[in-house]
Amino acid sequence: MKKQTCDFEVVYNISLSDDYFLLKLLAEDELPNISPAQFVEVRIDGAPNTFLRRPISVHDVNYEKNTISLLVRIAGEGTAKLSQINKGDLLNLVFPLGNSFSMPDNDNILLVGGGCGVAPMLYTAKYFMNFGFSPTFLLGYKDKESILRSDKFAKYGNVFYTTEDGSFGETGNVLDHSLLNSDKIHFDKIYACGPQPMLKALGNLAIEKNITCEVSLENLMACGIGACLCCVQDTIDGHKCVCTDGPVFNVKKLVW
Amino acid sequence: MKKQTCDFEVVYNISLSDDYFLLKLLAEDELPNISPAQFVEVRIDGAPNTFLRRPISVHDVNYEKNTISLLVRIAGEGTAKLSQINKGDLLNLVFPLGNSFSMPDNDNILLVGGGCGVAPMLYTAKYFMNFGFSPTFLLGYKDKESILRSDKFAKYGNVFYTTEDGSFGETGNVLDHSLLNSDKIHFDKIYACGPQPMLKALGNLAIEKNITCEVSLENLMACGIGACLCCVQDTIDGHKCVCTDGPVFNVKKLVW
Amino acid sequence: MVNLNIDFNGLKLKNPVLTASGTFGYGLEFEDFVDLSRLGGFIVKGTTLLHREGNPYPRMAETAAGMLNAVGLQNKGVKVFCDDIYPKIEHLNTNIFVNVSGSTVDDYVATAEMINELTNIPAIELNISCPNVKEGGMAFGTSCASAEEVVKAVRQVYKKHLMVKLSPNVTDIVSIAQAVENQGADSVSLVNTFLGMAIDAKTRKPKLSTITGGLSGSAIKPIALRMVWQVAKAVKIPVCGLGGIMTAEDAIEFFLAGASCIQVGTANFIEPDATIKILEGIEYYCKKYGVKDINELIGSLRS
Amino acid sequence: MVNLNIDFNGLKLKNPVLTASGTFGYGLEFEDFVDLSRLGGFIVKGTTLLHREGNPYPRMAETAAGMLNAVGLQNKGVKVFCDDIYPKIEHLNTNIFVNVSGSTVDDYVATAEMINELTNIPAIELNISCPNVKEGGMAFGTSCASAEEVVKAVRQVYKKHLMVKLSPNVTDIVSIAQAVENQGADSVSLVNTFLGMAIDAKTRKPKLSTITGGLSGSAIKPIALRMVWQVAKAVKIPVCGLGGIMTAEDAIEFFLAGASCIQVGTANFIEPDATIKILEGIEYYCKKYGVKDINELIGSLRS
Ligand SMILES: Cc1cc2nc3c(=O)[nH]c(=O)nc-3n(C[C@H](O)[C@H](O)[C@H](O)COP(=O)(O)OP(=O)(O)OC[C@H]3O[C@@H](n4cnc5c(N)ncnc54)[C@H](O)[C@@H]3O)c2cc1C
Ligand SMILES: Cc1cc2nc3c(=O)[nH]c(=O)nc-3n(C[C@H](O)[C@H](O)[C@H](O)COP(=O)(O)OP(=O)(O)OC[C@H]3O[C@@H](n4cnc5c(N)ncnc54)[C@H](O)[C@@H]3O)c2cc1C
Ligand SMILES: Cc1cc2nc3c(=O)[nH]c(=O)nc-3n(C[C@H](O)[C@H](O)[C@H](O)COP(=O)(O)O)c2cc1C
Ligand SMILES: Cc1cc2nc3c(=O)[nH]c(=O)nc-3n(C[C@H](O)[C@H](O)[C@H](O)COP(=O)(O)O)c2cc1C
Ligand code: FES
Ligand code: FES
Repeated sequence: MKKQTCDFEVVYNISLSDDYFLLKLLAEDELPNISPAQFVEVRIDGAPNTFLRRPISVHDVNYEKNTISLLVRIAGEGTAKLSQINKGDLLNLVFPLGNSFSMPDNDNILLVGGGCGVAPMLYTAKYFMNFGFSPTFLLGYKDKESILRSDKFAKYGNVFYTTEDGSFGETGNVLDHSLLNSDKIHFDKIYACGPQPMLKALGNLAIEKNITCEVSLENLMACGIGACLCCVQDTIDGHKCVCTDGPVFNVKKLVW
Repeated sequence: MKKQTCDFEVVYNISLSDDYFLLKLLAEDELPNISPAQFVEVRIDGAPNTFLRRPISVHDVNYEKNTISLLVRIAGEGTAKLSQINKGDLLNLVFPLGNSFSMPDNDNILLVGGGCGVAPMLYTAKYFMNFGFSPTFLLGYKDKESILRSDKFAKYGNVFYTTEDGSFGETGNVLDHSLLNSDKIHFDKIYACGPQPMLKALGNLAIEKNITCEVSLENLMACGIGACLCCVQDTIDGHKCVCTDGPVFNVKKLVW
Repeated sequence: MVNLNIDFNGLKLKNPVLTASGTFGYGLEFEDFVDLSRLGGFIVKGTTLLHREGNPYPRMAETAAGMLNAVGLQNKGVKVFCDDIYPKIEHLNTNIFVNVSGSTVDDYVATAEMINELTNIPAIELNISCPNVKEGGMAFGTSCASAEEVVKAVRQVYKKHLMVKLSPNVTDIVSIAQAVENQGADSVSLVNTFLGMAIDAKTRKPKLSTITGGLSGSAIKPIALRMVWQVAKAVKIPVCGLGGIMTAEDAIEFFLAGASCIQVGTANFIEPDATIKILEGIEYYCKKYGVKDINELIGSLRS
Repeated sequence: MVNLNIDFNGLKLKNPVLTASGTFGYGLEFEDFVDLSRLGGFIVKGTTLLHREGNPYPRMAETAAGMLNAVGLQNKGVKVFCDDIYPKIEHLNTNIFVNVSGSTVDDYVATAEMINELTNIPAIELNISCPNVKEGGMAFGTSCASAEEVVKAVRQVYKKHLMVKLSPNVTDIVSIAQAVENQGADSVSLVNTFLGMAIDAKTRKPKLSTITGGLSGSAIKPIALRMVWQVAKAVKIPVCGLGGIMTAEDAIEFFLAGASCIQVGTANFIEPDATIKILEGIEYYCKKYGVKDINELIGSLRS
């Protein structure tokens, strides 16, 4: 897919919690096809400490309305600045970037998201549904209050939750969920995004259980288009760029 | 007067023309006394190229309402950014800075402003009026469309205009105005602010005619509080800081 | 019409906008954003004799108006460049420079020799200034003697345009520039990155796997510009200026300081079409100020 | 309670926050904003043997996340300092350092001798790194031999704490630091400004009357931090770190890199009470991360 730079108009900016906000962005021209786990590089003008763009996954796409949604966690200065953008403002994106999750073979697929790693999972499920697959979600949060967009996720599949304090769903993190620890339930493929330690543990579990597992990584990026070689991930084939060879990798390829 | 740092709330931001805007700022605490030609240093957050504060003259003060007004020309990145500030936003100022115009001895005083040099003249006139003096204004603009706040100036004195294209008042710049070139009219003191070449010519004319003339300079500043020695003006007493020894100088002292 | 052609010591550039090594991949990465044939040229990423995996992740840290990188010359080696990459780019209608790095003089020579055989590569940029490799790299660029040694050796085998890229991490960049000029360099480019460092106060760890890295971007522009000005006055060969060029105005400043052409580096990461915007901005500036030929601007700083 | 006391090679600092010469006047300029007795110390502006008018206007240009200055050591000379200024500041309950500059070794010596007589001045900062004066200044700080010469001479007449301020415009700052350590410096401070330049594209003129000037502010922090880290590892005397410190987090980075105290410079221009905010931020950081004594942080970079 051809990459492009484009000014989007902010349709809305909704605060979902202290830490998270949801942006809906309208493109002037027709959107290109976007694949699940692809991301955009957002230009955050202004602050001297947000010199570089910020990579954010595509959370949702509406091709009829020509909109892209981003689900963003306030992690530092750049995302804090972005959280203050107003309806009608313009936001410049470079997109669509990266490879994508591979197509499922059947319905036995689990979409796992931890924290802001849930962001790409919504569009992934929607995309797979369009091809006739019905995914199951396993989403991990700190507590009940942190749960994001539960209605929306429910539209695209069965949703299971873990919360660290047990205030909703099962207690612990996604790794602790019975879905992953039961002999009765089987998945053929796991797609995951979230903090590296979680992805790594999940990957090891999947390898152990002989489940194909693809993870979407969030390495620090400077360019997002394969030019700087800053975002490299060590793999069995050497250093690979997360922005072009990834963000999605089969866990079997990763050296981590 | 003790200098201070203070967050002001933007009461309004009115665009007066393509180039000029007027800010009214509300202080939380009681305003200190501000003298004519004193200025503030505005913190313009964000852009990497507006690392330093920007010096802006006090255009008006309302002690009852605790407000300060600034009349600002969009000169570059910093003032452009400032022009986009919204009602309710906070603006951090260091103020009040600099010395001030000296008190008149009688009513034979002329307040001359060229371009954005008109900014400090409004408060100067108001201040002098409080002490019982009635100033005369001579304000120079490019053309009729550029004239700023004519009603407001008219409240504090007789206003004479020049425009470069002759579309309002006399044609030319303030130096060409008959007020300054007639033997019948005499002023004891001239107070002026505007572009350096104008101030210099005016100063020379005043010296020639034996009129006391004080000018408010706008040298580039880094700190505004006498610490960096960047804003120096050459005078008969050596380098003087425009931010603390000035911005007002008697033209007889200047080496320019 | 503004003339933007530059005669860069024999090398014809259709305009003075090039791209900096390591920030523009092999050009192809930017084809979605930039018509490469519009560029004066581009410099492909640092190429070494042998394959290099580069430094471990993390390799990047953002700083005030700049960034640190510690890529460490990751590349597949000159043979893969010649066999696999060159065929993909040789048809591009612009000047392609190969940025050559090495740990020893012999490395540099062997690499340059192979590049010399590539018909459609009119020039190399000899990188004696990379701060991100342990041996060699920057060390060659920080003393006159070692700079002379490597340039002299490469000059013997490399027959086309030899541009030498200088390190800014030195007391006296002018003497290094003169030293490489004396050894037959056709031009110099400056600057490479400044050796810097960033620490994460929270974890108390360095932000880069290599602790230190190279600083680039707007932050370094004032120092880079000063060095270009000093060097351009002191050498007869032309100077290619870079370091923090983000806008056409930045580029103009470098021309006025004496650069005959410029390279756009980190700016490509922020605006993938930065080169084209800068090129168009230069043309606009020339029209606005009545400059008929870009060559009029070069070194024309007024006092 | 967090202990912020530092024993700076015999000099007791109540906390590690000082201010950089030339950015804090004689302290008095900041009395409306800062309770000076809360500072670990401050360094008064560059003082020379004789009165200096400094460079012509314009002396300042803003750059990306930084500024260039070309003040050129404007000051009334050491005699006026001793007679008129010292009496106004001697009572201040903090450590006052006089920043001493000169064009010749004799200048430095004569100035230091006079400062030595001032009871309430416990230290000088020997400025061998000012880029804004034609003769002397930076030149002393850019070679080991000249740095040694001036430090040796001053050491003979100056009996209190002798801090030497290093220039970052060098290939190898470590060797200069070691050279001044060998000549008896009690501490080193780094960095002074980087030699830079800015041009107005519209007028085609330099933005500074002196063409080049000294770059300071956030932009230089990564390079300054790297130099502090290198020097702190290589010398036994303590290091005072500065260069682009705007926030408490910046200060913490310098402590981790090995600085025993820090100086706040350009930040004072933007927030006149920057020192106090940084001091309070350091205390907050220590509490948050369970650091009981600031000395624990110094040089404690993890790998
Ligand atoms: C392919 C990709 C997709 C992403 N998708 C999303 C998304 O959909 N929603 C979302 O909220 N975030 C996403 N992120 C993470 C997001 O890019 C960072 O949180 C953001 O760049 C932080 O910027 P900042 O200026 O707010 O924080 P900074 O001030 O730059 O950093 C704050 C903290 O966050 C860490 N950080 C910065 N960048 C990253 C990064 N890229 N990855 C991990 N940690 C980082 C820093 O080390 C630091 O500790 C994604 C990252 C990648 C690479
Ligand atoms: C004491 C004082 C009082 C002032 N009062 C007012 C006022 O009431 N209203 C108003 O509109 N402006 C006033 N100015 C001028 C104002 O400070 C500058 O226009 C402003 O700082 C420009 O900032 P910028 O970021 O928009 O422009 P920049 O991008 O910084 O510069 C744009 C252009 O303006 C020039 N410039 C920048 N700063 C100054 C300056 N201080 N003086 C002259 N030229 C400058 C630059 O050289 C450049 O050519 C005053 C200046 C001083 C020193
Ligand atoms: C990620 C990255 C990789 C780089 N790799 C190289 C390289 O391989 N060879 C080289 O000579 N310079 C390399 N550089 C330095 C740039 O070519 C350029 O000299 C420097 O970034 C300054 O220019 P800028 O501020 O415009 O980016 C690299 C810079 C960056 C940011
Ligand atoms: C306006 C100005 C004047 C300065 N004058 C001096 C001086 O007289 N002596 C000196 O040693 N350093 C001087 N410096 C350098 C600072 O002390 C400091 O080393 C430098 O600014 C880097 O720190 P910063 O980035 O925190 O400002 C001056 C810096 C500025 C900005
Ligand atoms: S972020 Fe630049 S190569 Fe991936
Ligand atoms: S602006 Fe700093 S002394 Fe005047």
